[in-house]
Amino acid sequence: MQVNEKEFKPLIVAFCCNWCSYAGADLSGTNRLNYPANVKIIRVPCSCRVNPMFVLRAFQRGADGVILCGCHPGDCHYTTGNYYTRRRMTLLFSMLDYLGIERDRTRVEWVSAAEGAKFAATMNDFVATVTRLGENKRLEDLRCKKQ
Amino acid sequence: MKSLLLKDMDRLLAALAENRTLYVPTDGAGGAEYRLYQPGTPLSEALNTNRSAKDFFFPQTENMMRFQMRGKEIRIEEPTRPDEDFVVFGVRACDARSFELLDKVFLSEPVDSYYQNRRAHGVIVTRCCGRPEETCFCTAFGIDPTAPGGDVSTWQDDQRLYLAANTPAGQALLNGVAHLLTDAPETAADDAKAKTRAALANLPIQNLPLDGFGEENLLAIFNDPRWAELSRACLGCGTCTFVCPTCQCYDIKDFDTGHGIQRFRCWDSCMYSEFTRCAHGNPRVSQVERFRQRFMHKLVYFPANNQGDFSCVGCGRCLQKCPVSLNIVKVIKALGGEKA
Amino acid sequence: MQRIGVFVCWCGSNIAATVDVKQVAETLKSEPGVVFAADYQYMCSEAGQNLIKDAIRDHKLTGVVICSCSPRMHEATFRKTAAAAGLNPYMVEIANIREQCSWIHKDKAVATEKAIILGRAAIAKVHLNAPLTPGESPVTKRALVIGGGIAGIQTALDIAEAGFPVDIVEKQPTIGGKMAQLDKTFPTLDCAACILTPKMVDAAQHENIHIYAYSEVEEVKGFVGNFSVTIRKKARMVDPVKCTGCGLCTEKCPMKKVPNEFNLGMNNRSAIYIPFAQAVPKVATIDPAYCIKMKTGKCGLCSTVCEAGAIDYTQQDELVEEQYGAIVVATGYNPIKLDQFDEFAYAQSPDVITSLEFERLTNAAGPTAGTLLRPSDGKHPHTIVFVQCVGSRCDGGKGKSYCSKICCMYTAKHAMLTREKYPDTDVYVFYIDVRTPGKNFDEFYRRAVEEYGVHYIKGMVGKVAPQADGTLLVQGSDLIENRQLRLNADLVVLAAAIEPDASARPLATKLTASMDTNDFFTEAHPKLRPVESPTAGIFLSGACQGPKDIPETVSQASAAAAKVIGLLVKDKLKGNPCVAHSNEMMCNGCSSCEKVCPYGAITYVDKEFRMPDRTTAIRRVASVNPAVCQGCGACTVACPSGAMDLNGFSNSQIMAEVDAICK
Amino acid sequence: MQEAMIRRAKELLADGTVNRVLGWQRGEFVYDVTPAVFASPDELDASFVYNDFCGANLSKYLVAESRKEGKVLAFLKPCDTYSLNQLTAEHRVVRENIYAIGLPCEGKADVEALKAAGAAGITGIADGGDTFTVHTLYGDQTVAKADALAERCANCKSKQCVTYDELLGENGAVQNSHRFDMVEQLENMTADERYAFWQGELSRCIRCNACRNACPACTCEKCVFDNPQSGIANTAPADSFEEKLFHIIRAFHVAGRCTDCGECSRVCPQHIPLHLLNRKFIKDINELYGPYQAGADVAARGPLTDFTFEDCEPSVVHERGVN
Repeated sequence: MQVNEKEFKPLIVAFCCNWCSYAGADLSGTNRLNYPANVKIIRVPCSCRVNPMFVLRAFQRGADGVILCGCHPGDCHYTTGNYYTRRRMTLLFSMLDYLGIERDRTRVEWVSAAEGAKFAATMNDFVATVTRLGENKRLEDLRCKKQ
Repeated sequence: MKSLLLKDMDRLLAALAENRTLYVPTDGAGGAEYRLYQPGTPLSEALNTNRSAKDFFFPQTENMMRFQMRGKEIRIEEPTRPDEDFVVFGVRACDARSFELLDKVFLSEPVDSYYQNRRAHGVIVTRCCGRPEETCFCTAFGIDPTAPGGDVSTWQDDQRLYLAANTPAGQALLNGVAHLLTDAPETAADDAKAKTRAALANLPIQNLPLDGFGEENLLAIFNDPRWAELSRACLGCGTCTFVCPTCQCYDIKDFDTGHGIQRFRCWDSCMYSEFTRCAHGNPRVSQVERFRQRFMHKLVYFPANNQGDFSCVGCGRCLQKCPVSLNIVKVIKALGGEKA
Repeated sequence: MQRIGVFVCWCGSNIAATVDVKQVAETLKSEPGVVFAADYQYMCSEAGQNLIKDAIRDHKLTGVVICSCSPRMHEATFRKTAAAAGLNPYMVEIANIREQCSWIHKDKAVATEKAIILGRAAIAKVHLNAPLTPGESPVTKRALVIGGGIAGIQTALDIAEAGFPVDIVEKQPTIGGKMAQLDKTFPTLDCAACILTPKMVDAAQHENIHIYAYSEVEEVKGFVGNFSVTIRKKARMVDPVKCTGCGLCTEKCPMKKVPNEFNLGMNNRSAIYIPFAQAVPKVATIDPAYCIKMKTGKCGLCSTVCEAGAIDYTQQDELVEEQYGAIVVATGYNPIKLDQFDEFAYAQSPDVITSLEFERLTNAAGPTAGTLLRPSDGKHPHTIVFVQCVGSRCDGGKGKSYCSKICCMYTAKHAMLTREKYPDTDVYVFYIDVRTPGKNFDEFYRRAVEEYGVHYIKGMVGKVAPQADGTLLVQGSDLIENRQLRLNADLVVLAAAIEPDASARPLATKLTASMDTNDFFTEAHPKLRPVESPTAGIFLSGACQGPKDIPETVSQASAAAAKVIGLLVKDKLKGNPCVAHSNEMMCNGCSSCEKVCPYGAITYVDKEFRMPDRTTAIRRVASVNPAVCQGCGACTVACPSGAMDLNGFSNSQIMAEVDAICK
Repeated sequence: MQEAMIRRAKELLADGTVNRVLGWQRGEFVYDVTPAVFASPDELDASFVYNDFCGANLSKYLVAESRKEGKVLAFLKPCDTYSLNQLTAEHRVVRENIYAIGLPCEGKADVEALKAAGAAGITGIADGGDTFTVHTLYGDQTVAKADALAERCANCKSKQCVTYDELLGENGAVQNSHRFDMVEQLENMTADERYAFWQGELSRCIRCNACRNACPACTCEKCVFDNPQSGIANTAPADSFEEKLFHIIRAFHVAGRCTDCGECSRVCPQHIPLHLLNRKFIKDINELYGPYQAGADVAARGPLTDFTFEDCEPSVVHERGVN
């Protein structure tokens, strides 16, 4: 059992807004700040582009954790996008929690273009959290499991 | 005819479950459904299950094959066919009759091998209805609930369950549990049958005018202006279709699993906008046409192709489940002409 | 099926040291749709770009995936490369295998595997890419400035100086705004009129400026570069061309009991009036609410005395439609109404006044000709109490939660000027904090305290009670001395909070410009785009965006002008093609998308459609103006039917990326 | 009530105010009532019915009916008026083409509840004030009306008609309901218990789409689940994931728009308590963003197309009690 836990590497999908968080991710690269390779970033113009469908899709296809990163509230490149993200994701995450899906599998974090260190730290922390939870079972699609 | 004390019912079920997978109707959240037999769980006394018994042979979704992609190569994999023997216990006469209708579709050429495989592995034990309800009209289609059919028929009175095999498979099933059964005269269940017949005589839906649905009236019925009125409230959901024991339409879809394509089929409903979607869309563009299709199929096209057998068994599920109380009885009464 | 080329960059050793670039290229080559794959030392070099161009031509590529550094670095470079080879630049996608892979991972096997997956995701996306072309729209080289205060005047002058025609729309009969009502200005104490009125004249005389005074914006259509604005010229009953501004009519007018709004009702004017001596345009206006001729049909005296024959009682409001490329909002502010602040007895005693009223009482052109006299009895006040933060920094709904920013300084100014002119006066200032950031501001405040002996008391006034002897009993607390104070004052001056002009909210609706909960216009970015509204082509000048003093207002006004000039010098605006678009057959017309669009890019039209059931129906559908949309995608999620999608980041593209990553 | 409705409908037809009437048509059994449009007094006399089983929310039919020629008279229960307001706010109906008569409502009966109380073979139902006398093939049975109430009516949020051109009877008031009790009960379970509960409920889903097609908030020209281009279209829950996907996305799409009319649960042939999903969103919205009742005010801005700078962070979910 212990061995399994060690071996388990969760797949994390990170949606990053182009203007702040994607740049923050770039900065953590420029500064050579490590975070696990199982974090894969998808670039979106704004966190408000992320449809709940995308979050569920990631879980369906095998992700163990999904994180959205956007500009800090008040700093959105499009002025208001992340305010909508905040409401939408709060409600979505609350619903997932209500359905009994582990609440630690989802996260929203505001990361500015200057916060390369925060980006790496956030990813490291999120990976550690999801690793503790183990494989996503409650939102998996059995058909998509690797055989 | 064999018999069993009702108090030994669970022993019988346990014995049946020993060698085969056994499904029985039980009550649970949401109503009665066929569920895997759990020792000690009483049989549902509900008139019928929410979903019909057709699921056993024609499940809502069924995998057909897989395509594997290796680089740019495509490999096809056959699915594993379910091969376990199973018994469905407590099927009502209406649902039992539906298998015969489904057989006409799936077992005539070209034979549907998926259906055929499941059919070959299943044994049906039917159960005479004790208390038919107001939504029942199976007798309109010549079904006799006191002779419920299947591989084994059963009846029950206050003390005993009576069993009679109708097929070799049924006989084999009873032989396997012979130690629990005692012999009974062929007339043993007559009281139970009589009671049921008496109840049937009082059902509110009687004498449905079905004579007018002959092939010769096809165009007249098809073009009848009353379809618009009959279908007006239809929400276009698939409830009637999915609870219906005789609806047999399905769609074949490919699902990209990320490491191959899973081809599967799943029930479809003629009520849906995407049903029989071709390059130009659904040939039936309005809900009136979709609604008409469903009943034309059940009442006109199917009998025309199947020696006059209607594709309805009068189970009454659509009467109970339609969100806006549309159903086949209303259509029959409106368009079936004068009762001969 | 696309024909995709994959180009893996080594970035010298930046990528190649940690990612097996050859293996990445080799593996991705066997992906469906990939017909070419190569790796190269520096893909962004000229040789690297030539490699891409040649491959596009030789292999008839329809899509390109570059595995390299961040798209923030070289996406534009590689798009140009593709375009040079005849491929639509939006058929290029970048897999970021440097910043987000080779630089953060040390294990080569792990990094290589991740690079392959990132490459696959980019390939999956390119499969669904479609060629995009940025739209172009012409620019009308004319600007509209709404509001003719110091902000509007400065913006207009700067734009006009750059050679572009500007119109100013001012709802009052004259431009000048609040600054025209002020006496002296802090911290230099030069007179407001002395520095403002020359600018008003400059504006009036500038060949590129046209002033629509006594006019309002009725309707705004169009978008950046192409606004069409309907302006309502309210009827003055005076022909502005003929009127010489001689003022004879105002003298002869028999109706002289009209509260003079310019002096905040502290004296009266005639029914036909010129707001003040230096008004621009200097044209008389008939106030129809008081004019005897207008009300009864009898009188007509002004018409008789007007030698220019400018009076026209039949004049009607006139609507004119003008075209503009840019619009500047400069609608300014007003002090809040003090009805809710009964504790200060504003409504009970004429000797409790606002700071703006105080300005008029000390202004040489004011109701007392500049002599500070109590409104109640015209006597000289000997004890004056100033109360700051009346309605500012006020929680609980009756005032404003924000700091009005200008009150500390003008109160210091009032206190100082009073002490200078009337050294026998005791001056007290109650304050919560004194906030004096700004050039020479704190020095100014300290002079008031140290040189002019103004008594600053940290604490709030709890109650002002008019006394039988005509004085005002001021009860307050002194938080530093920790005691209750009771002062008998002759005059109490309230530094009322300021709020956006009431016309701002309906104007924002017309402009589809967003506002905050206090009705201040929001800026496109609080730090980086402070003078632009999120709605393209709408700019902000002065206090309509937030409380400001004059120097700040003027700098923002000039900044807004600079932004407008930057827009108007362009002949055409090239849009970003990654904008939202709506599938009209699926659109519900429900307005959800419109509500979340920060740019007002979405409008609705009623259109006739042939429906799937072969009937025709008129449906309300959304329409996105690609020139205004900035491509954030908020609308795509607000849309339940999925009718709204985003070019370049479509639902299917993002889901394809998700699928590829999770494989 | 039925007579008063027919009388008024005839008057409005006669004076030309409306040219047709949206109401209910009598069917095979007393509970077997179908929404229908009546164009003449004769049709009204022949089959118009209004009884304790007229539960269907007629407002959704107005999406199509209000776009037809002439004005339609619609009989709306308080619940239905909330839906009408919401549809009006979303421009899905042409309000001017609707003459809405608000009906007082003391709750509708659920025939399933009668059956659960043991009434099998129902041939007639007599109103006995606080009780129903149910005539069945196997004898008469008396059921307290309170026990036969639909869940949504037992937990009625409002008896107030919020939009109407005319009222029949007195308008009711917003109710102090306990509709969130069950949601709260679920919230207080552990995540494992919640998962087990919903897994059990949603696994019964047969994707008949009755919940969606009956829902007055689901009036999309093309639902994403029917649109092959959407990437998530499906006709059957081929995997337990798809059961959850459908119900999460459906609830999310109506979040902030759902008036809690309860049609989804009423029509579910599998008796899945779908209203508990919608109510969860309503409860969250009320608690996190301030009380909001969709449909109460046509001019109100929906909570998901709105925000405040001070909104809570999504991590609020993590800070809640039980996990």
